[in-house]
Amino acid sequence: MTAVARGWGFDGPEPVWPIEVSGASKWFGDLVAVSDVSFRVGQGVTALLGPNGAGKSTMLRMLCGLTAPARGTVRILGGDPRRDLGLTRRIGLVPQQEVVFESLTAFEFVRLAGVLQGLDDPDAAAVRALGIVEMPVDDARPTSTYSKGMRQRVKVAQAIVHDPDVIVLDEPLTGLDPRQRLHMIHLFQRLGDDGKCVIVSSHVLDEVERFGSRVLVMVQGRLAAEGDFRAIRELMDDRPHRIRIRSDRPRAISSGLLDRGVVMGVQLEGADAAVVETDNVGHFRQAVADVARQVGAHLYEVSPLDDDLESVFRYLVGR
Amino acid sequence: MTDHSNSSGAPTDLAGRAEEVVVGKGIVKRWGSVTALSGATFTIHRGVTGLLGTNGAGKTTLLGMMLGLHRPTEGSLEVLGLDPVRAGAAVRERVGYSPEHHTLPADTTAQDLVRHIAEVHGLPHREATGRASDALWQVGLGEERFRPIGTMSTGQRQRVKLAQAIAHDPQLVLLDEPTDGLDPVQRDDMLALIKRVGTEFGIDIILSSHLLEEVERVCDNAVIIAGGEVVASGPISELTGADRGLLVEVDDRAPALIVALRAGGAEVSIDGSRLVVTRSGGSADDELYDIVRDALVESGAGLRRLTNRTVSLEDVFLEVGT
Amino acid sequence: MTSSDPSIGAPASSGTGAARILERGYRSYDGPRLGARGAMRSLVRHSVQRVLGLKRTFWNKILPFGAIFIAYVPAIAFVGIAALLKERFARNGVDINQVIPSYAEFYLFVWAAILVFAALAAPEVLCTDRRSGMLGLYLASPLNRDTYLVAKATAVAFVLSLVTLGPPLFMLIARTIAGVGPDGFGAFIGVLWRVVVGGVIVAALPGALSLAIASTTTRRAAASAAFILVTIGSAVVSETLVNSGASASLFVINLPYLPLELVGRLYGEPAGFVSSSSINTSTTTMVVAYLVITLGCAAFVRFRYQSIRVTR
Amino acid sequence: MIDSAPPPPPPPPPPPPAESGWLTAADSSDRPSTPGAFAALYRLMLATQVSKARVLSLGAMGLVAVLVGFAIGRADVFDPVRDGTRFINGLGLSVLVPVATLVFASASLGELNEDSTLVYLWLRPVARWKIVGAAALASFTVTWPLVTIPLVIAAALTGAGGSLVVGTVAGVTISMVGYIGLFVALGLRVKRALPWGLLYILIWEGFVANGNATAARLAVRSYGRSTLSAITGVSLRLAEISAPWRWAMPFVVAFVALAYATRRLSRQDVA
Repeated sequence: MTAVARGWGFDGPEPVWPIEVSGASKWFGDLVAVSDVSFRVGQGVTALLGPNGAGKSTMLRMLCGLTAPARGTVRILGGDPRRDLGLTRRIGLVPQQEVVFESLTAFEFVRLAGVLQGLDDPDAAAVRALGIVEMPVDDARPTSTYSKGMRQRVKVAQAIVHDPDVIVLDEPLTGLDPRQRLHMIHLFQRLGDDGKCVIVSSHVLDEVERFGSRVLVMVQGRLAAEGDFRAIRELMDDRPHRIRIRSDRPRAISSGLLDRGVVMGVQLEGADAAVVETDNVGHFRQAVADVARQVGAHLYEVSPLDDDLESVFRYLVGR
Repeated sequence: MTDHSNSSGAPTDLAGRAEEVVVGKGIVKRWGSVTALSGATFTIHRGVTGLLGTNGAGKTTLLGMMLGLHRPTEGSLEVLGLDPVRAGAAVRERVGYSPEHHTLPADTTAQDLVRHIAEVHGLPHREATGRASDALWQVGLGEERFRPIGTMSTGQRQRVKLAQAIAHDPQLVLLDEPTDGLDPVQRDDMLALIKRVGTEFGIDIILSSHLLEEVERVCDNAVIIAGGEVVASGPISELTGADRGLLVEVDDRAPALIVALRAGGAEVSIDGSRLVVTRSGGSADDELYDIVRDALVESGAGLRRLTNRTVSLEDVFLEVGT
Repeated sequence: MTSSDPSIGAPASSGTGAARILERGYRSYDGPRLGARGAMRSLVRHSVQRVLGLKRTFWNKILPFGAIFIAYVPAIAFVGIAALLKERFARNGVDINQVIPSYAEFYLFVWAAILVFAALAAPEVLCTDRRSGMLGLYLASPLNRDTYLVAKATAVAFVLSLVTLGPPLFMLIARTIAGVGPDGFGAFIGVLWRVVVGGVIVAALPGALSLAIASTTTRRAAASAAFILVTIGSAVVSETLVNSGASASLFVINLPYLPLELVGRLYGEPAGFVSSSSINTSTTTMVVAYLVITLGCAAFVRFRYQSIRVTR
Repeated sequence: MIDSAPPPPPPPPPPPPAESGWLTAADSSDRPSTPGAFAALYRLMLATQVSKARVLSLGAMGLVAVLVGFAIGRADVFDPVRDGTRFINGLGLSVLVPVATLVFASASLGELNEDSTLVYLWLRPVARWKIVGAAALASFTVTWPLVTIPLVIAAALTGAGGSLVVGTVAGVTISMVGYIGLFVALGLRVKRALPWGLLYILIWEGFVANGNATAARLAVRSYGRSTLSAITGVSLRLAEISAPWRWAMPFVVAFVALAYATRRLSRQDVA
């Protein structure tokens, strides 16, 4: 679902970005975790991607003020999360580590979060938050006996109990089964549509494609790319698009496309398929149906081979 | 291709291994008041099999029972032709197991660990050393095998876990979430490795995972557990693939395309950013392809993607696993 | 991929004449498999290596080899004295056996080394496996919970025997050679079986107790500290109670002295050989108490390991 | 390296708090601090600190104390008041109180830091002194009964009468206040607090601060001792600190230590 960022181009006073990072660097001893990263994140769902050890967790911790950048600034809702304690009222964090307070039940844990956030009615807020993540409210068992999936959902509940404006989630989908993951993704989308700023780090790329298409890719502590991943793919102009065409007459279609100069290279695959390479994917998309009709061929399948987020990721990581 | 036939069913020249690797009949398992399995009946054949299920559906319990660690409350289970409860040691000698957690002894080297596990599975000392070194090469660990495991990355640790599961030449390997914690590039390498073990090495694999896209990419067949019962099982090609019309994605002019398609006599519905095009009969015959092709030309929409809308493993999982 | 031995018969892969390219794929193993017993043997060897710090950094070798050093030095010293100074002592009328300790008294010298080894060995063999996730891998091998524990107990027994059997045996053999040992084969065997039984007595109780404590926690340091505290604590409590008039048989809860007193009586030493508080405690009560404590600890370990759930 | 695309047009500022999304927006006006937070933190800290292993090990130490008290009472060779006071001072104030407090107080914040659950308390609009205060109070609530009850029984068993019992309670309480402050801060400062704490107890208090009267003032134990010896009238070594300091200094030590812990908690990195 292409996340149409709600209300672009608002022309009010100098707008305050939910997340604004400029020139942030962080190192532990001589290990440079994050080096000179700048970006802005608006409302809606943004995915933070990157190989293991790329500095994602460090960046998320800086966003919440859990650790200070050695250089550069991090602004959440206009304030400095490291100094301004009041900001924590409007930030929700789902940390990566699995451990929660072993002796508490789910309700007690989420209610504690509500109390510490200073809510008027922590009980009602806890009941609502647990309802959203589909967790029973009256489960008397302590969290130490919970499975990974249940623990993950309790962690999300404590992060949204105080209805924050910025929600940071560090690999929230690990350990969830397909049904729970689908439910959690819909939750993120709902929060994003509702004007919240949701930033999620994840490794499961085909799930991330479902959050929305806005991504931040970090590699070796630096920002490699930012924006809608399909737009990023367009920018990867030094790499031709490869598209697989299946038809009853693949040769006819390929030669038709070659004549129009829309396609640079063709590789036939078996009797009914051909993989074509084009550096101008816009023209190709306009021409392929027309050529098929011209040569009277049935067009069974047209699927880009490196248009998905995974190939964008491999491209950025591989550079 | 080596002269070793894989899961095509023809008996191999190796001791004529049986076609059914694991057979379960009406398996029930209760932990006190909690019923983990309530009558699971299934047959797992040679090759790579995906074991799927919602959290707490009994997957881990089933893996434990295959290793003879828990006794079924009712029903019977047969692994490699043996009863894991009575002949537990004999079964576990021929089975490799890679647990879900990443914790491994931090101060031991990968070579020592894999050799020790091979020995514990019954190999004499010298053979174990040789095979451990082989297994570590096969999983792509070069000189870092002599570094303590504590200094290894999650990706390397997962490879060590796989190496210790195959070093003693098992007939069957149980992998519990083998790609947990890996980033996309590491995940692809690990899946390719698992595919090689299942085909080239001739070792049958049972892969328990939450990521359906992985199972579809690596496994030949799948067993889906829900509510303690096996709700679907069989070759993935049969489980998925049923035809449900066409999926069309376009850059622009979607409304114009929809009008053209409906004019051509096709039914159109919207699923997120994609159009689902079907005929009243539901199947995608040549005529439907032509309608789509002509509608595209007419509306001038830029075609980004056109594919058959087939049942994915996720559809099966969500519909079946109610 | 099966491949007959490439050098015999048809080559594993294509190529005739002088040259060939060999298949380096996965080789299956058709050799002998040693089953559960083989698994136990390798687990014992592995565990002993870990306790002694072999295959590990230098720091892990200090404590074990230090304990062995403490145990053997007195034995060597006394034998040296017996062999070299026997004549001089005899000349001025001193019987050599007054100078060097009897076998039972000898244990008082090595008692510190035995305690250190017991405090070190069991936590190392039990706690690390649970903390490092290895227990899950072991139980997925031909071992099961009982054979696993038997192997681990054997490893602890072997390590302890290094300091409980080794030095006295060494001293017996050396004394015989030096001509101050028991004369005649009958007497030699008489002392030999006492040395062996004494070694077992002095090793079994501390070993079982340390295994029991190690089975309750995954933290090695905590288990070792707890073992030492329990051992010393029991001595303090027992001494205070017996001295302040409680019944004499309370001596049996004095865990460090109970084995020593038993060994003393085994060698025919007078009662109260270890401490005055055991004078009026009968041997039978002590033997019964010893067995109850040792077997109790063993049963406790087995019970703990039966209830541990490895695959969640 | 591809140059980053021109930044998309700036999005609108966040919706004003009043507008209610599908979650009814909580009142997020900045109230000075949150009511009921301290009580919630205190209850949580009580639950996390009481672990079976700790209570058992402290109970065992208490039992030994009772036993020795019983022995002193039974054997007529001891003078109850003098030897009773010496025993309470020796085993109680010098060993049982510091070690028990160390075990609980150092774990109060240290353990939250180590198993990375501190973030669930830290990333809240809660004043840092409340977190440290709740931890200290919870440690005191757990440790005080576990130490005082066995020592009081032991004191009674020695037959030295009421003055020893009152002296014990006062001495234990006074020194525990000082220790709580120190060890809560220690638990936050160092990763493995137990060894460092034991070093302080055995080397600093047991050896260095035993040198002379002025050095003794640097050890928390001396204040407890002075209180005990003042009440029982039995003179103890290095226990002559006069009245106002005797009970005031431990509170000062605790206050300074907890202030340091608060500053460190607000400045530290959180997992």
